[in-house]
Formats: sequence, structure tokens, C-alpha cells
Amino acid sequence: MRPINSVIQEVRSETPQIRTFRLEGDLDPAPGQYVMVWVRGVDEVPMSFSGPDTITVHAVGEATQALFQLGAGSSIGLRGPLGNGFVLRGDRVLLIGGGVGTAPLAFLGEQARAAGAAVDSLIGFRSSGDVIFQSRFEGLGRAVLTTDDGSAGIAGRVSAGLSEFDLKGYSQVYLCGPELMMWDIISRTREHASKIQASVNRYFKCAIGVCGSCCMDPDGIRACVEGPVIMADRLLESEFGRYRRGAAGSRGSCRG
Amino acid sequence: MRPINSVIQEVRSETPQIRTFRLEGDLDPAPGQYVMVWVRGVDEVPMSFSGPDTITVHAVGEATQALFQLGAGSSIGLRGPLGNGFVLRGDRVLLIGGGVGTAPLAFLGEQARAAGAAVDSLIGFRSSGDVIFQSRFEGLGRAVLTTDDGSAGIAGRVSAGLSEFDLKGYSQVYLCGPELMMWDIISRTREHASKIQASVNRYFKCAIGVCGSCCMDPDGIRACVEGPVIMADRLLESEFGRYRRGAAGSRGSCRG
Amino acid sequence: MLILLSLFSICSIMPSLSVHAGGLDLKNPVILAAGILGTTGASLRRAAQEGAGAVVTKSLGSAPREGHHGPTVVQVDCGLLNAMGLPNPSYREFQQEIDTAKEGGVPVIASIFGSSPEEFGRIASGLQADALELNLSCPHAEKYGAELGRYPDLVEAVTGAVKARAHVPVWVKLTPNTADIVELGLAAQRGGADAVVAINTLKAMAIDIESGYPILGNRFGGLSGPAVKPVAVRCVYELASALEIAVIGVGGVSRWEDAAEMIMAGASAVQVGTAMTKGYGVFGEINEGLSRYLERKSLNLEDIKGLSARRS
Amino acid sequence: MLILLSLFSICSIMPSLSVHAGGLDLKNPVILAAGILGTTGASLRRAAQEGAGAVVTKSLGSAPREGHHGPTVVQVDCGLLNAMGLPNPSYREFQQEIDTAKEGGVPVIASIFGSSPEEFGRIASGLQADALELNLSCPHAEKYGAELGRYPDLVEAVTGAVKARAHVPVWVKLTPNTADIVELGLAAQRGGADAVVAINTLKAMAIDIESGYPILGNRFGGLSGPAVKPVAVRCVYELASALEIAVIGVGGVSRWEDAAEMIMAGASAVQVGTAMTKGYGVFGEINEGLSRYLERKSLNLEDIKGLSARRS
Ligand SMILES: Cc1cc2nc3c(=O)[nH]c(=O)nc-3n(C[C@H](O)[C@H](O)[C@H](O)COP(=O)(O)OP(=O)(O)OC[C@H]3O[C@@H](n4cnc5c(N)ncnc54)[C@H](O)[C@@H]3O)c2cc1C
Ligand SMILES: Cc1cc2nc3c(=O)[nH]c(=O)nc-3n(C[C@H](O)[C@H](O)[C@H](O)COP(=O)(O)OP(=O)(O)OC[C@H]3O[C@@H](n4cnc5c(N)ncnc54)[C@H](O)[C@@H]3O)c2cc1C
Ligand SMILES: Cc1cc2nc3c(=O)[nH]c(=O)nc-3n(C[C@H](O)[C@H](O)[C@H](O)COP(=O)(O)O)c2cc1C
Ligand SMILES: Cc1cc2nc3c(=O)[nH]c(=O)nc-3n(C[C@H](O)[C@H](O)[C@H](O)COP(=O)(O)O)c2cc1C
Ligand code: FES
Ligand code: FES
Repeated sequence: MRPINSVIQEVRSETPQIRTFRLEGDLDPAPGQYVMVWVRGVDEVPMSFSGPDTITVHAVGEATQALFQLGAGSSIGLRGPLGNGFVLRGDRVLLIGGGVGTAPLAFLGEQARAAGAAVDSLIGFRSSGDVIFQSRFEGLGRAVLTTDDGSAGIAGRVSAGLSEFDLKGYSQVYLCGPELMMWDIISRTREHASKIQASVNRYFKCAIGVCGSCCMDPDGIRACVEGPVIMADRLLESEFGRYRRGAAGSRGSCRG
Repeated sequence: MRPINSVIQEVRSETPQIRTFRLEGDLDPAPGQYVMVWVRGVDEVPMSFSGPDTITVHAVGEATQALFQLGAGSSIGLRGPLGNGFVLRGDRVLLIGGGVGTAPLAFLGEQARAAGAAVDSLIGFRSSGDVIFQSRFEGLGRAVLTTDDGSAGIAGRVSAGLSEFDLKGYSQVYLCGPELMMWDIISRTREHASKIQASVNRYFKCAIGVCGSCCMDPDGIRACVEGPVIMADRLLESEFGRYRRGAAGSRGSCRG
Repeated sequence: MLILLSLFSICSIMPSLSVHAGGLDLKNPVILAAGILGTTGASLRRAAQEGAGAVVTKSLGSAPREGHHGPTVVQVDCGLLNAMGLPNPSYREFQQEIDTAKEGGVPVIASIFGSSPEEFGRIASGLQADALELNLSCPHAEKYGAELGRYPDLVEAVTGAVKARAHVPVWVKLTPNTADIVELGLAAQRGGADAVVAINTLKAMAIDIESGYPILGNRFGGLSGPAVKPVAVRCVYELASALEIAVIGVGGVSRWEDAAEMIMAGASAVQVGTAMTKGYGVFGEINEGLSRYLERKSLNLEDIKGLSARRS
Repeated sequence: MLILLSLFSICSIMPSLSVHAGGLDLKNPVILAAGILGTTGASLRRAAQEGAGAVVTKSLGSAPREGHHGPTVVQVDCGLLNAMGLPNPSYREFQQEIDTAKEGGVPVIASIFGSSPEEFGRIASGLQADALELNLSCPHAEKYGAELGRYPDLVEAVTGAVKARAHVPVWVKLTPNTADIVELGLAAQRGGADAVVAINTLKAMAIDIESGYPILGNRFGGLSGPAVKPVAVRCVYELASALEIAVIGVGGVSRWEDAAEMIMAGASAVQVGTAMTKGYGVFGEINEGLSRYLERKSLNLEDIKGLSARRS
């Protein structure tokens, strides 16, 4: 499939650095699936769906900043939806997200709620000015907020809010956010790893499982097609949280 | 479609120069359709179906003679069934055939009979030793035989038998045989041309309507895909009976 | 007749598709490719009547040729392999077909082949057509086509010899079976060509795994159809970026989107070959699609021609 | 584990698929192609465990490279266009991945690239692998690949430089973007190559008709997949007819029938690239299909190797 043309329908500012783009087209993604977004003349980068027809983007570099130059009526190229998304299991779920990683979880939570599940959330941000989707999560069920600097909610990392929840009570737990945050949560909740689904971030190039750029040690999981959502017990036995490969394939830190 | 492999199941001698080959495979042709027969290492030539799984071949040159070297168990390559076959119209039909051209008509007659139509035939051959399928036609209904030398049936060309039939009484007339024989019949029965279907013989190369080898003047009919069965009224306005093109595309006689 | 009428009405309300390409004025940029339904004047005229902007004949040589033994074509994934072997009744006998073809009302381009500049020149002076297309690119005929066309100096010499004798535009059809098609295009331009045509087929082969036999009677043939389109688009783009003369795009054009892609790559017009397996209606479909596209975008053909080079 | 066991049982009752190819002993002739899931030792090991007869790494250079901007791939009719741009962490950093890959129990072939015979030689002496494959054929990286590999004298020089330093078999991967791939194969043979690998991708391009932009970040890329198989089969046939050394067939192999066709064309083994989009199971499927075919025909691999040349 060549990239399909999609006219941006609407752009919403969530924070100065985060915007939500409503896209044209009958994309019909499952929560946790992603799309390769081609900013023409610049680059093509993976973005999770934050709703049935939206992506929510943190401007961090060339492609994302170029995307921020585009308003409603501009168009981009899309390949997707791609990958394996979250699978809804049971009727009482917990969402744990950090930063822009809360985006696919909000989408998931809304579908889970519509399907009749009880949905609680633990969401963390750097500071009160970085908080996004708070009302979406609060509309789903119990929502606990953390900020690193304490400017809103519980002060500290996301894990500082963990004690508010009894993981035993949840049929499934869903994770998305910076890798070290997810690693932190998974290490603290090892005994529940078989019911934790996490959306991982690797360097995607082809997004169709041939180039090897996104492969994870030691099993050679192709995150682009076998993921991006992977069970935490598999991640515990992997490179996850220790290193990840960049554009050149060199191993590097998994910060960010 | 690449040529499919077909193991010859059985070879039957009809005359010293004509053999019927029963082919493997679920070909499911309509009467009047043809198949491109690849005699490996030699050539690929068009052959009409003489039954649901048979072709009946007159050895006239390199490919047909090479085919005669092959017995049951040998294999050939097949592309087909191809082209537009005969269309059954009405419930009282007349078949008019000459030489190996009787082969697709016998197949058609059997299907027409099975569909409940009355089937009469007029079939002509050079000599009594060249007669094929006489019993197949006789099994269908009234069958009149001609031979050029008078050694069997009515003496003379096929047209010598025409007076035995009142064309008005038939819902449709089907023709196959040497071009000049078909031309002879069509010219003598012009007023019925709109109910005469004829299977024409042109030089087929690609058999998929791109090379132009089989095109007929003046409309550029591609005999390989729009034919080989063509209505006689269209043929009356064409090159048919006057000339046809050979392997090089040069206009030549339509004898044979 | 219905088809003709509907085409007519489209042309009058929609953006014009007329183009000037390689010395010819065309009512639309969709041309019947060489060797495709080009053996008879009747089929060429029919292509014209069904909407082709111009038609190219089968490649014509000095003497009649029957071509290679069959199979002459194999359908492969997304394309066609052919090794017809340049069958043709000779250029002399073919003039009557060209005369018939002209009744179609669009330019008739005679494709010719030879084994030397002299032979090309002789044929060129013996034919009356609206333009000549030099087949320096057929990949499966000994002594002809790409066997000359792979050498820039021969391309230049053949083009020059024909230009010296012809009173009509001369197009040179190039082979993609080369490390650098631009070198060949520049050679054609130096020889005086009015346009280059890219691409002819890619040299290829298919084997029957039941028997081990190469399927084509000639063993080797040329690959065409959707499979080769990305190669053709690249060649057109490279040529259009480097040459001053027009580039005619051919290879895998079967829908209007393909034609638009070729034109954006830099083609002044396109040719349709393998897609004719879908029937003569292809011309109408492509032209209608192009018209609607240009209307939707409020653009004309000139705007999109070579657009990609301006976008990268 | 189930997959491994079932492969095992097939191998024991079916005709042997083991081959000697280009200086390597392989348990089967189906190899993972260069640049396909070859960025990590883990994915290479997984390919081996799922049935590959050998695995080739991503092409490795002297220094880390991030490759071209995206899009780096486009799916086109019957194939894939890619312009990864040779991303790799440098051969030095990659040795650890090779060591992991070796745990798969099949030969690990390091693909390398450089811009001169010296650079190739340096990399060759700095790597421990079971064989080396010289990428003289990538069509979309400036100063590398086909930009050297189109010249027979450079192919010979690079091959010679590597042979002088390497203690393992040396395979030379050739470009089909040339008028005569046999010239390149002969040059590799003169340089001392143990095998040639044909083909790398065809230089190609795709344009987005909504915007006019070339889709690939690098504009040009390489076409692979079923679309190129007839070109690859032709190259393998031509090379096998002319060379003494082994030919490894690559290009569009995705089913066992394709592998059989390549082997009949003269390939000692085949490589699988684009078909890996179907997943790692492809190796098992192809090997199982080949075994069943050979069993049905009561033949072994050696019987069908190069069969086509004996049939025409
Ligand atoms: C499955 C998946 C889902 C994602 N979902 C979102 C999302 O919903 N919202 C969001 O803001 N971001 C998301 N990202 C991250 C996003 O892809 C990167 O932020 C983006 O690629 C940065 O590109 P850039 O050119 O702006 O930055 P650059 O300056 O090019 O790079 C900045 C950093 O972004 C990362 N990055 C760059 N290119 C890629 C790539 N092709 N694949 C993976 N990482 C890359 C690298 O870590 C790099 O160091 C997702 C990533 C993945 C893999
Ligand atoms: C639609 C169609 C159906 C046919 N059905 C039958 C049939 O049922 N039984 C039968 O015996 N014959 C049939 N023929 C004729 C048969 O195709 C030729 O007799 C055969 O091709 C001769 O090939 P050859 O190599 O033996 O002879 P050659 O020596 O090559 O040629 C002898 C003559 O056969 C004709 N011929 C050769 N090749 C072709 C070709 N590719 N296409 C058309 N004509 C060709 C030419 O008139 C030629 O002069 C049919 C032809 C067509 C077009
Ligand atoms: C059956 C067939 C016959 C052809 N004959 C000729 C020919 O005589 N002269 C020529 O220059 N090109 C010939 N070609 C090449 C086409 O004109 C065209 O360049 C090629 O097929 C690519 O275009 P396509 O993909 O639209 O078919 C032939 C192609 C086919 C398929
Ligand atoms: C995504 C991708 C990356 C590739 N990277 C390389 C490479 O690094 N080195 C190389 O020699 N060939 C590379 N190739 C070419 C393949 O190894 C192979 O030659 C080509 O794709 C044809 O085989 P296929 O049709 O099976 O894919 C790459 C191909 C693809 C599709
Ligand atoms: S991004 Fe290429 S294999 Fe996953
Ligand atoms: S045989 Fe080629 S068009 Fe009919």
C-alpha cells in the first residue's frame, strides 16, 4: 500500500508542545495501532492513534516540528493502521500512561468503557502545564494524576501513584509512555506481568517487518508488526528497559 | 497465467492424420473455446476443444507432428480455455463442419442435445478415409455426410449437402472448418447470416489480445479474445474469405 | 458510437488534454505503444477511434519476419513476458496498413528497426508516417534493438542517419537494460531526436518448473506491465531532468493514476502496452480519469508535467 | 519448538536439501537476503532457527550511518521499493550481533560495503563471519554499491582486495542495472570470488500523485519482490551459463516454486528478501515445498540445478 493522502481536518493544541490532528479517511484503527505519518519533503514517523481518527503529537524533532507547521486543510501521507494493538481482556482494566503515551490509552479506555468495562487510570506528566487528556480519563472512571514537580496531583514519577491501586483487582493493565517509566512500573509489578500489555517504542523504518530496524533482543521480535503492544512478561526477558537501537542500529539508551 | 502442466491421459487415432488427445485437468471449456497447446521445445499452437477434456488434432506441420510423438503419460503445457465460444440459441440447431473443424461442433452438439435442443448436422471430408466423429453426429440427430471424392455420403463440397436442410427451420447455425468452405456456406446463405456463428482461424500468437497478430479487417476484431466464434453477418463485412495474415503479418490466401 | 459521443462530451466540458509532444500535436497524451495491436491498419484505426491520442505501429524492418516460435508470451505476476521476435511483413508491405490507420484521425507513428544506421535510414525514407519511432531497445532479437541501443555512439549514429532522411519528427525508444539510461538519451538528443521514449521491456525469463524448459520459445523475453512501472517512472524522471527534448513515458501504464505519475515524473505523453489486455476501452478510461483529476485539482497538464522534480 | 520439530521430521524422511554452495555447506538452499531483518543478531538467529540455510547480515560499512530519511519503503504492485540508505552501526560494533547470530547454527554471511577496494579490504579483515558478501549493487547510496559495481574493473579490484585479506569464502552481489551482468560476473570470478549473488534491486521510483512528491525520502530506490523475479531468473541463467563459480539466486523468491525456478535457472542456492513480510515461516514453507516436489519427481537438488540450460 502506497501512502494514502489525508487532509488534516482540525488541529487542537493540547499543550504548547503537544497537538492533536484530526485526519480524513476511514482509518478504523484499533487502540494501540499506529500509522506511519509522512510529512512530505521531510520524513515519515510512527504515531499511535489517540482516537478513531486522531493522532496526538509531541514536537520533539524535525518531522514532528514540520507537522506542527501544518494546519487544517494541509495534507499528509498515511500508511496504516499498522501493527498489533491492545487486546481488551476482562471487565475491569487499569491504564497507566506517561506524557504523550497517554494518547493511545485514552482511546483504549473509551472503547473499553463503551464495551462495558470499568476503567481506572494512572497518568503522569512532568508538570501541570504538560497535562493532557485529564478530563478524558476522569470521564472513564477513577483517575489518579502525578507530576514530577508536584504542580498537580501526586508529586513524583508515575510509580508514585501505584500505591493508589491494587493491581490484583484488575483483569488487565495497559501501559504506554517513556520506556524507563514503563520499565519502572513493570519491575515493580513483576508478579502481574502476564496481564500487563505495554506499547513499546522502537526505531521504525519499514513498518512492514522486513528491514529489521525495530527488532528486539533476544527473540528478534519485530516491534513494528508483532508489536507495538507486547506482553510485559515477554518484555521482562528482553532488552526492554536496558537499551534500544537507534537509526543506525547502534545500541543506545532507552531514555525518552 | 503461466502454462499449466497437463499429462496426456489417452491418445485416440481418428484417421492416420488426426488424433484425439484426452488431457488432464479441470479445464471446463465451453464449446468453441480453445487452448494454447505448448509442445515443449517446439511451439505453442491454438486448438479447439473437441470435448470437455479433449482436443482433436490434424497433423499439418512442426508442432502438430511433434504432438503426435507424444503418447499417454507425456505432458504438455496449456493456456486456456480462451476466447468466446459458441452461444446456444433456441432449441433447433444445425451444425455445419468440414474436416477437423467438425471437432468443436461435435462437442457443441452434445451440449446442445443435453440442454434439450434438436441437433442436425452437415459434415464434409475429403474422402471416406478422412471421416471423423460420424457416429457422434449421428447420435445427435439427422446427420448428412459429404466427401469431395464421393467415397462416402454425398459427393462434393460441404455445400453440396446444403439443399438437404431448410435453414429457415433452425434457430441457429454453427460453422467450423476451412475458411473457404465456411465462406462458401455463408455466401450461399446470406439471408440467414444473423443466426450463423462461425469459428474462425487466424494466426494466434499471444492469445490475450495484445500482439495484434490475429486482428481482422476492417474493424480490428481480435479473433483470439473477441472470437474465435464470430457472427456471420460481421464476417460478411470483413476480410473473411478474401485474405488472412500469416506469421509475419503479411496478407495471404485463406486456403486451408 | 456511444463511446465516441461520451468521450466527446467529456472533452468539451473538462480541462483540455491536448499536448504538444516531440513535434506532434496530440488531442490527448495517451498513445498506443509499439507492437501492441499494431500489426494491422484496422486495429490501429480502432485504437484511434476509441480514444488514443496517437498510435505506434508494430516495429517494421527491411524484410518480412515471422518472429520467434511460441510461446511468445507468458503472463507472470503483475506483468507480461514477451518474445515476439519482431514479426512484421516488412516496411514496404506495411505502408497500406499505415494508410488505413491514418483514417483514425490521429498521428500514426511508424516504429522501425534495423541493424545499422544505413538500414534505419533506408527504411525511414521509404515510409510515409506522421513520425518515426526508432526501436533501439527490443531486448530479445539478435542483431537488433538493444544490441545496438546499449551503445551511446550507435544511438547517436542511428538517430542522425534517420534525421538526415526523415521529414517528420523522430522519436528514439530507449532500453532500460543499461547502467545509465541518461547517457543513451543524451546520445539520441545529440543525434537530433525530437523525443525519447522510455522504456522498452526489461530483459527477463520464466521457467516451467514441471519440465525445466524456459517457457518462451526464444528463452529470453521482455518484461512489461505493472511490474516495470517503478523502473519506467525512474527512467522518465532521470531523462526529463537531463534532456531538453520531450520524454514519452511507457511501462506499466494501465490506469489514469499511472499516467499522472509518469507525467509528474516528466513525461510529455504516455504510451499504453500491456494494459491493452483489458481492451480498447483503456484509452477512454485513462483520459477520463486524467480530466477529472485535473478538474478536481484545478490544474492543467502543463502544471503537473515534471512536478516531481520541482518537489524534491 | 513445534515448528522446529516438524521441520526436523520432514528433513529426515524427505530428499536431502543440503547443498554445497560457494564454499559453504548448507543444510538447505534457502538463505536470508542481505538487509532483511539483518540489523540484529537476534533476528538473524531467529531466521536460522526457523529454517534458513544461512543468513546474511545488513550491509556493514566503516562508520555508523543512519540511512535516508523516510519514507524508506513503498509497497507497489507486486513488489517493494526501498531506499534504506545502508543504515548500520559500523562493522566494528556489529561483530557482537554476528556472534549472537552464529548461535542459530547456520553460516552467518557478513554483507559489507565500501567506496574503494582498500575500504572493502579493511572491513573484510576486521570481521569474523563464515563468509563475506560484497555489496557492489545497492542502487540508491551515493559512492557505494552499484556506483562501483557497474564497472567490471572495479568489481575485479574490490573482489581481489577482499580475497587477499579474507580467510572465508567471498561472494559478490551483482547489480541488474547494467547492459550485461555476465561481464560483471566474469570480473568477480577473475577477482577470485567463490560465488556471485544475483540480483540486487532494480533502480526505481514512485511518485505520490496527490502532491507530486517522490515518495521515498531519497527519491530513488530499489525494486524487489515478485515484480523482479523474471529479471532475476534471467540474470541467474545468464550467469550460470557463463561462469564456473556458483550463482546464488535472489529476487522475488517467495514460494517454493520460485526457488525451484531459480535453481533450474542455475542457482546453487537462493536468498529470500521481500517475502519476509509474510513472516519467518517462509523458510519452512519453501523447504517443505521443495522437498515434496523433489520427492514427487524422484529427483534431488543436483538434478534440477541448471536444468533449463540443458532443455533449450
Ligand atoms: C509505535 C510508536 C508510536 C508512537 N506514537 C507516538 C505518539 O502517539 N505521539 C508522539 O508524539 N510520538 C509517538 N511516537 C514517537 C515518534 O515516532 C517520534 O517522536 C518521532 O518519530 C520523532 O521524529 P522527529 O523527526 O520529530 O524527531 P527526530 O529528531 O528525528 O528524533 C527524535 C527522537 O524520536 C525518535 N524517533 C525518530 N524517528 C523515529 C522513528 N522512525 N521511529 C521511532 N522513533 C523515532 C528517536 O528516539 C529520536 O531520537 C511513537 C513511536 C512509535 C514507535
Ligand atoms: C481458434 C483455433 C482453433 C483451432 N483448432 C484446431 C483444432 O481443433 N484442430 C486442429 O488440428 N487445428 C486447429 N487449429 C489450427 C492449428 O492451430 C494449426 O493447424 C497449427 O497451429 C499448425 O501448427 P504446426 O506447427 O503443426 O504447423 P505449421 O507448419 O507451423 O503451420 C501450418 C499452418 O498452420 C497454421 N498455423 C500455424 N501456427 C498457427 C498459429 N499459432 N495460429 C493459427 N494458425 C497457425 C498456419 O496456417 C500455417 O500455415 C485451430 C486454429 C485456431 C486459430
Ligand atoms: C506483446 C508485445 C510486443 C511488443 N512489441 C514491440 C515492438 O515491436 N517494438 C517496440 O519498440 N516495443 C515493443 N513492445 C514494448 C512495448 O511497446 C512497451 O515498451 C513495453 O511493453 C512497456 O510498456 P507496457 O508496460 O505498457 O506494456 C512490445 C511489448 C509487448 C508486450
Ligand atoms: C528493505 C530492504 C533492504 C535491503 N538492504 C540490502 C542491503 O543492505 N544490502 C544488500 O546487498 N541488499 C539489500 N537489499 C536487497 C535484497 O537483499 C535483495 O537483493 C533484493 O531485495 C531482491 O530480493 P527479494 O525480491 O527477495 O527482496 C535490501 C532489500 C530490501 C527490500
Ligand atoms: S521497522 Fe522494519 S522490520 Fe520493523
Ligand atoms: S493473438 Fe495476439 S492479439 Fe490475438
